[in-house]
Amino acid sequence: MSTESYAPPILEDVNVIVAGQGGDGSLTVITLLAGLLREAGLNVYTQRDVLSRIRGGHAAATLRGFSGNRYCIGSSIKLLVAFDFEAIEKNTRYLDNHSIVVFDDSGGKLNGQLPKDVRLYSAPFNRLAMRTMRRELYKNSIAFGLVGRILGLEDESLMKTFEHRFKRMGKTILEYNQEALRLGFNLSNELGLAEGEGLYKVKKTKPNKQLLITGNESVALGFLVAGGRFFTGYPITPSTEILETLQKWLPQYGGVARQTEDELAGINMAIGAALTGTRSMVATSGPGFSLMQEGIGHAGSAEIPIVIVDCQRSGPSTGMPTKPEQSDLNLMVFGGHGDFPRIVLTPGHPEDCFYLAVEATNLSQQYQCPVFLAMDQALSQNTATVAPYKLDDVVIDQGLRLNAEQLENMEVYKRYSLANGDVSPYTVPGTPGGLSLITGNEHDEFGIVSTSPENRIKMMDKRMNKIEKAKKHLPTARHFGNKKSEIGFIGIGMTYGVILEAMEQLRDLGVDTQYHQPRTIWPILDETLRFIKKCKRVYVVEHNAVGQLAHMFMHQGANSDKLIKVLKYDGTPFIPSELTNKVMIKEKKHIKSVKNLKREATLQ
Amino acid sequence: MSTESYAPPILEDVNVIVAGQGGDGSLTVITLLAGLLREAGLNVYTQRDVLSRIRGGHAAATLRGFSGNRYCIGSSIKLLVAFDFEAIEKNTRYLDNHSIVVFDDSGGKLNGQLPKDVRLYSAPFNRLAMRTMRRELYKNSIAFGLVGRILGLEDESLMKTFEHRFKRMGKTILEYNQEALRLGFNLSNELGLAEGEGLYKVKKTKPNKQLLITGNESVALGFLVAGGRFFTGYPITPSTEILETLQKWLPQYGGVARQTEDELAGINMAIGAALTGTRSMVATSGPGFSLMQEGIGHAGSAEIPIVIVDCQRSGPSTGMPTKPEQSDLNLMVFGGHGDFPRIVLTPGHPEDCFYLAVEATNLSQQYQCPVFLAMDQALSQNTATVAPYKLDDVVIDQGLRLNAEQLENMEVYKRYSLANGDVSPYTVPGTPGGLSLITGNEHDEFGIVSTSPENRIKMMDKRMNKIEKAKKHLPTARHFGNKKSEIGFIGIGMTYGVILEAMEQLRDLGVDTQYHQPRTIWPILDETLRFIKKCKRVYVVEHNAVGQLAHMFMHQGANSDKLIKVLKYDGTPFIPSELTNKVMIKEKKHIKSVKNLKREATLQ
Amino acid sequence: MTKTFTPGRPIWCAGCGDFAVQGILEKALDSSGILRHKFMLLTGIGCAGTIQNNVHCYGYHALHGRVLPTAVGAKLSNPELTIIAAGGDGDGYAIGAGHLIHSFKSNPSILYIVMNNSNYGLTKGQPSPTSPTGYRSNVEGDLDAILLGLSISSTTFLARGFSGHPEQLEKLMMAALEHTEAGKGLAFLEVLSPCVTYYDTHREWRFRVLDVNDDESYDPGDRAKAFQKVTEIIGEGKIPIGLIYKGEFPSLESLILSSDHTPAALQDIESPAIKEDYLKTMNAFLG
Amino acid sequence: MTKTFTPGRPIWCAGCGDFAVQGILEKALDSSGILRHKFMLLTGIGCAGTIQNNVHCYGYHALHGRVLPTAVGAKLSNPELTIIAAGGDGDGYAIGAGHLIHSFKSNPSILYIVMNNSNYGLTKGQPSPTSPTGYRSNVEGDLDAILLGLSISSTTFLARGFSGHPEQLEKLMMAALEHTEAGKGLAFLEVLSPCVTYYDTHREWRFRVLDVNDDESYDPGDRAKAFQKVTEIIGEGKIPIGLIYKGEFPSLESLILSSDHTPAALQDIESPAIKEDYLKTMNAFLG
Ligand SMILES: Cc1ncc(C[n+]2csc(CCOP(=O)(O)OP(=O)(O)O)c2C)c(N)n1
Ligand SMILES: Cc1ncc(C[n+]2csc(CCOP(=O)(O)OP(=O)(O)O)c2C)c(N)n1
Ligand code: SF4
Ligand code: SF4
Ligand SMILES: [Mg+2]
Ligand SMILES: [Mg+2]
Repeated sequence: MSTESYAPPILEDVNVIVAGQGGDGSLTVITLLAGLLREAGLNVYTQRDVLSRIRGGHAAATLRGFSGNRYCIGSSIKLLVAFDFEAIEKNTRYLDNHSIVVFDDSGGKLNGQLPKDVRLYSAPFNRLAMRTMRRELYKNSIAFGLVGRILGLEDESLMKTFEHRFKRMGKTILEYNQEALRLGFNLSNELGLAEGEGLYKVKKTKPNKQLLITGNESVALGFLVAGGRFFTGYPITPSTEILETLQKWLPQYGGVARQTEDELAGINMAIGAALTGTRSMVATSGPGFSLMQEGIGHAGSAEIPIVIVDCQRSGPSTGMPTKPEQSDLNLMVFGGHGDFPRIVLTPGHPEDCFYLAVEATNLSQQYQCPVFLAMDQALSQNTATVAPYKLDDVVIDQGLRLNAEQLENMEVYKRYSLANGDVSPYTVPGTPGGLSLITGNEHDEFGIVSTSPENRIKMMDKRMNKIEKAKKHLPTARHFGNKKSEIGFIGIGMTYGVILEAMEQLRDLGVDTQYHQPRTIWPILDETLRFIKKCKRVYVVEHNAVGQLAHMFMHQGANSDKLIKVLKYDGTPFIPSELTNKVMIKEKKHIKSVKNLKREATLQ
Repeated sequence: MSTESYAPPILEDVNVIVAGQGGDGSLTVITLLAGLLREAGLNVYTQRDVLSRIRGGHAAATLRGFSGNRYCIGSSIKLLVAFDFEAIEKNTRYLDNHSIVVFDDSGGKLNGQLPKDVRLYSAPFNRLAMRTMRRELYKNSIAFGLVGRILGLEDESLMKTFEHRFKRMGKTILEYNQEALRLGFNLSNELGLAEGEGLYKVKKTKPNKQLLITGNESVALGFLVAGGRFFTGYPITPSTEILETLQKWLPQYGGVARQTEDELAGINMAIGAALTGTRSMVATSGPGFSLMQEGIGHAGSAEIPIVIVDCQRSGPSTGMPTKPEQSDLNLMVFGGHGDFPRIVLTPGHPEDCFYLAVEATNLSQQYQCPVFLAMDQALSQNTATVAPYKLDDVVIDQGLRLNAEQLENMEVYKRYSLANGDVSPYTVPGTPGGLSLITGNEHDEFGIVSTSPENRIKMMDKRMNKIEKAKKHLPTARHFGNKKSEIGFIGIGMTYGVILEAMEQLRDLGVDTQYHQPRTIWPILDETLRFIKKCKRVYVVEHNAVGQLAHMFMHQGANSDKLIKVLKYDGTPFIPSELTNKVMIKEKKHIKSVKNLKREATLQ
Repeated sequence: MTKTFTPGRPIWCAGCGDFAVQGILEKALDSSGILRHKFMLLTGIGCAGTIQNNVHCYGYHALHGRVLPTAVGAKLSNPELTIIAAGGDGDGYAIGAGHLIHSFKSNPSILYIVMNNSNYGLTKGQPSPTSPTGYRSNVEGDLDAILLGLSISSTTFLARGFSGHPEQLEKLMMAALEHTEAGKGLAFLEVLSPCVTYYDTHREWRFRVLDVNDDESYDPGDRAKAFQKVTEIIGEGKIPIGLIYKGEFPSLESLILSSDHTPAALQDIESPAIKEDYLKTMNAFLG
Repeated sequence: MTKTFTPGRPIWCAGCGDFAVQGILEKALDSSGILRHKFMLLTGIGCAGTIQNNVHCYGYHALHGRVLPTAVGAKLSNPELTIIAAGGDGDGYAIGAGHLIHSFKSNPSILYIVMNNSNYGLTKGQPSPTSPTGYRSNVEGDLDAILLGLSISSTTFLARGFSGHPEQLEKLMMAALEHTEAGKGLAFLEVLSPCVTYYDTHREWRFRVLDVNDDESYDPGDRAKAFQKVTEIIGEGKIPIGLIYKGEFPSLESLILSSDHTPAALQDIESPAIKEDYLKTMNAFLG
């Protein structure tokens, strides 16, 4: 094992994986590192890869630190911290010849498992921890010392971070961890890695005043700020953080966040709250989302405002609970029995999550129908640095709601008045003069059950008209890239950051592209169909097995010949180079001269 | 009130409505009449129109008696039996100048409410019943006497039918009803309608040896005969008869038909039975079907054979429980979270219900996945005469199932073996040597939970491949009409009979058409896409608000320009003339010379 | 006054027990002095679940089996409302059984009326969880919801009335409403309400009911004794009615809503004052 | 012998109570002499719901909360199988509560083991229906599933063990298995099985458990007395364990399956002999 002297560049983009067994604390290492890099003025993106079990089993956390804007992990991993052999096995494929590996050789030395030229630092972290601290879990802190040195962070800043993090856990724990960290520094010295001699130099700028936040937390925040005051959830990965975050916050605002006995109670309790005029949300994932179908259709039929967050994970059924997917899109758009109006919004990063949660909450009130936020595990649980949200920009739209004074001036109040042809003004219980009947049976304007064919048609049309009306006001897509390019991308959620980075790679390869990032997928907006029409070929990038999104465009009239499905459904996110390569393979036959085709190899 | 002497034609096609309040027994009258006409060698189709309440509210039953083949009520009603004013109000629109009305004027006389030239027989049936029999309910039997006379049935045959029907209810009830019937005959005489002087002559042929059966009963029978032995249901209109029929039959065959505490228990209990190798079915309607989504996806994921019957009613939510619709197609095809294989079959009449129930049961075993039967209220509950089903033709396909002997010759048994690339042979508990793990989590070939990306892809592909494999073996469409015609129809379920009759009317009007009746709508078979391609215009006739079926074709690549959506979602079935007119309006601009355009008026 | 919907005429069959329930409910409401617009009647699906159409108040028709969670959602977001949930025995004890247990457990101040006719009326008489062994296809023992309620430690009010004993039913209804209005938790009132069309138990029940409160020594405050008494009465082939149990446990809304805040439904969510707090909440993510 | 899956190594955290449950279940199975291929272990979702992966038998992983109906379906279609259902307290008492009641009520001969750790282990420690007031966000009273079982008149076997008392647990497991095997109905066995990671109750429970069978005068045959005893013990801050109730009620399969027929799963549905009967059934529609 040798390290050569090395003139460190400024840290501008680095990817780090920490991996071991569940419970080994890989997530903790990455969380600490994320804080440190943010302190150092960098942006950060982190990702987790765990199993659906509490201890044991391979678990990894990945971090990217960078200046600029990235919403995904990069194509090649610079540093792998591996607490066991399995961590090496599972992650070697992300390494290249420039990578560095820190390996815990308590269980045996590595030989030959790594790509040649990889620099290896190995040490028996576990044994060291057991010997000196009597507890295995301190191995992280020891390794962390080494990681800091490699990345060119100052010992001092690591110490501070530890203080910040472990203080609340009590003095002893803090001291033990600090001791472990010092052990790590000593070990680094022994391995020839003195302070300031790391791989990078970290430019000292002022700390990055950005939020370090997940999509789930951003959704919770958006809901709160949009006046959301009632939330129900039932624990399910990867949505649980929304429940837990709102359980912390909502009571401080006089709101309620309730863990219900199941998802059926969840959706119906939220509906009950919505009936009183309280802005209500539920969050769940596939299995719970399936269970909510009846309640969702009911909200559509009875015209009850409700926001449903689906943090998609790998399905079907219990599937792979901790792995990302985008395979509930069909269920969001076509779920529930019978025809009813709905709106499906698709955030692409935490900022979107915040702003679209605000929008969703308002839209549910304006259109009195279910509004979905289509999340995915990566978007839900990965953290990213983002500029603080502009709370002052948040406007609350109460929709057509009548109070007692307004009612007094009305001769007759009909909950389901056909007067507007779509949305009808409503009152909430407690309002004098506003009595109403609300029902999921077909009903007349007063809410009285009716099976009159004439009434039925009017009521159905009234409900469905909301969609046409809403179309003009729904969140529109963001556009990136060259508007003239023949080649288009469409992708939502976790593919957002990957597509943007692949576009850069493609540009470097001489291939110009443009990207339409829809933020509403139901109804499908004209802009999206126009984008498809305008392009020669559109790569629809999605995480499911059949191309749910691409077919949805066809369902609404898009020409199937133009759509190229780029699908991934193995429970892992795309990495940018993977996408770039997939596109290059297809494009080769279309492009006369591709400048840098040789570079492709380096992107494998 | 006068009747003129009249030379009665042979009864070849007659439509009769009996209407009154729920509980008035309109259904009984129609049922009796159906039996009588069948006795007389005619074919019969009956339809009901009731409210979701037990007594009171408008309720009607309609019957068509005919020689030849019809699977819908015809365009004009010959005879309306009305027990109150509402019955007149709601049904006048179906009358024309040749119609006859029998009216119970106990509540007052009619004046002017009827189209002119309608022949009216009115009498105070209710008062008569109360006066002579002390119970209102005998009014049916009195009126029935008059109906028999009008239709030209023999008094004797009515008496016999009464005997048959009321015998099991005890002697008193039988005698009372017969007395009432005799009252009806006397009344007819008073009204100048002697025996043999009715509207029609009923040709005496030998009794029609046809089944008089509903779609629901046919499904139950098909399931039974296909070896189905386990059924669960939870009462819900219009599926309940399947539960009730199988509760009667299955125990006689050592099977189980269980009413569960809810639909969640229902689908999962059926899955439990399926795990043991027992052929299992559930039946429900919209609300219950929504609740079953999680279970259905689970069957898709864990590869468990199960047949799901959805007797569609007007949605969304509780909707109009007793009214027909075809608006759960989206949920059948796109429901459940995540991607999994499924098959959706669409019978068009009771015969289809039987044979497709057999197919569905076999297919579920062959492909180890959920198989749906898409019913609708009309198909489920209306009765029709059909030729006895050919039980000898029923073949049972057990799929790839291994017994102990077969296992003995295998070195290793893997429940989810990838060897075939799609379906894997399975064993059932109790089989020595066949231990397996079955799970809705992603799993390896043995059923051990796995999140390996490589395994995931293989397993997902294996499951989805079943659909490609199945495509070649799924029930194909029936074709009707002129293969050369530019104008196509597509329609399933309750639209079948209407389309066929509209085609005849169109032919009479000089418009040639062809009809593709798909019996599989998922996967969409190539034949269907080919049919659309071949036609210039395809009328997709369906009972929902958005054109779910039409869009499904687009979803699979059909050219939207060719598809003309013909939608009805007011809770009433199409009548043939209505469809004919809709088509004529569109076709006028395409057709140079339409021969008989004047005839259109008569079809209103 | 603004005209709103006109309460419907009941759709029940003549003689249905549900008429009595409606009459007595209206009486209790009237004498309680609760303003009709402060009062919300939520129901499940079934014959029983049409009662809201006939009453002059805010009415809501929930999904089959889901009336309790819906009612709880309404109560928690606006505790100033009087919330009454109602439905049939199929609705409450079959498809809704899980929610019943959990509502017993969480004890929100709502009044829950189950119109028990021991069958599924609206779907034409199939057996329900309270149908006796032998009714149609039923082979199971029948469920006693009061025993069920007794088995959960946080229940506070369990009573059973009979539509054929309107005076006693009225007393129970008033007591239940009072319990709820006083914020003491869930008032559970089962009413034996015969279905004359599919399973006419009128005469049978009249003969079988036994009012525990007739015995003056009966103590509705002792859970185990109540259990003992109810099992005993059932053992004798009778059906116990009356106020069977009344206990104390803090109501759900009193436990999770703080009096420092306006209830969720009544807050001015557009008030600029909150923005400061939002900022604080967000800034926790600044590290 | 054909090679099939190799039972997995448990994924539980070191010290988890579920290890004991598995060990004792395997022991009971072995000593029962039931052949492994005649035996099916169905589970819910959760840490508890992974036990089937570790046992050599037919294993099935149901949906969250749905293990009971699934198990009942298996039993009714093939009563010759030994059916064991297992899962966590969240699975059984929260999302699964309705099915628990109805399985108690219908009394199928299956053994149902609930590994109660008073929290949702697999989703990281949220409160479950058995969590005490004050555990994390929980404000509700905790549910006692044995009391619940007592409240339903057709329950036949209700017991609670503790993973920290393996000998007693083994006895209960054997008795429960015997009950099921004898076709006497549902054997309900709750095991207090601490979750060392999120809610380590090991020491507390060891101190609080009280075996009702220690008192020789205790009569597990008297429902009301059992209820009385359990409430009393709970009132004293203790947790009653032991065989708490054993009664008699015909099992579901004995009531609905006739001995004239081969069980559904074992029938030869291709036998030409049945066609005659089918014809008769169909011909009823000929009028
Ligand atoms: C999810 C769902 N399943 C089934 C139904 C059909 N359904 C309507 S009412 C009812 C039962 C009614 O019984 P009960 O609750 O006892 O009320 P009752 O009519 O006896 O008053 C059922 C099963 C439904 N509406 N929704
Ligand atoms: C419908 C549904 N909702 C939620 C989940 C997520 N989930 C998995 S396990 C679990 C609870 C586990 O708690 P418990 O049953 O007590 O088992 P334990 O892990 O404590 O053994 C939940 C909520 C799911 N799988 N399915
Ligand atoms: S069917 Fe029974 S419960 Fe329903 S209204 Fe009639 S009598 Fe009442
Ligand atoms: S989290 Fe708790 S219940 Fe789950 S395995 Fe670990 S100790 Fe056991
Ligand atoms: Mg009922
Ligand atoms: Mg648990």
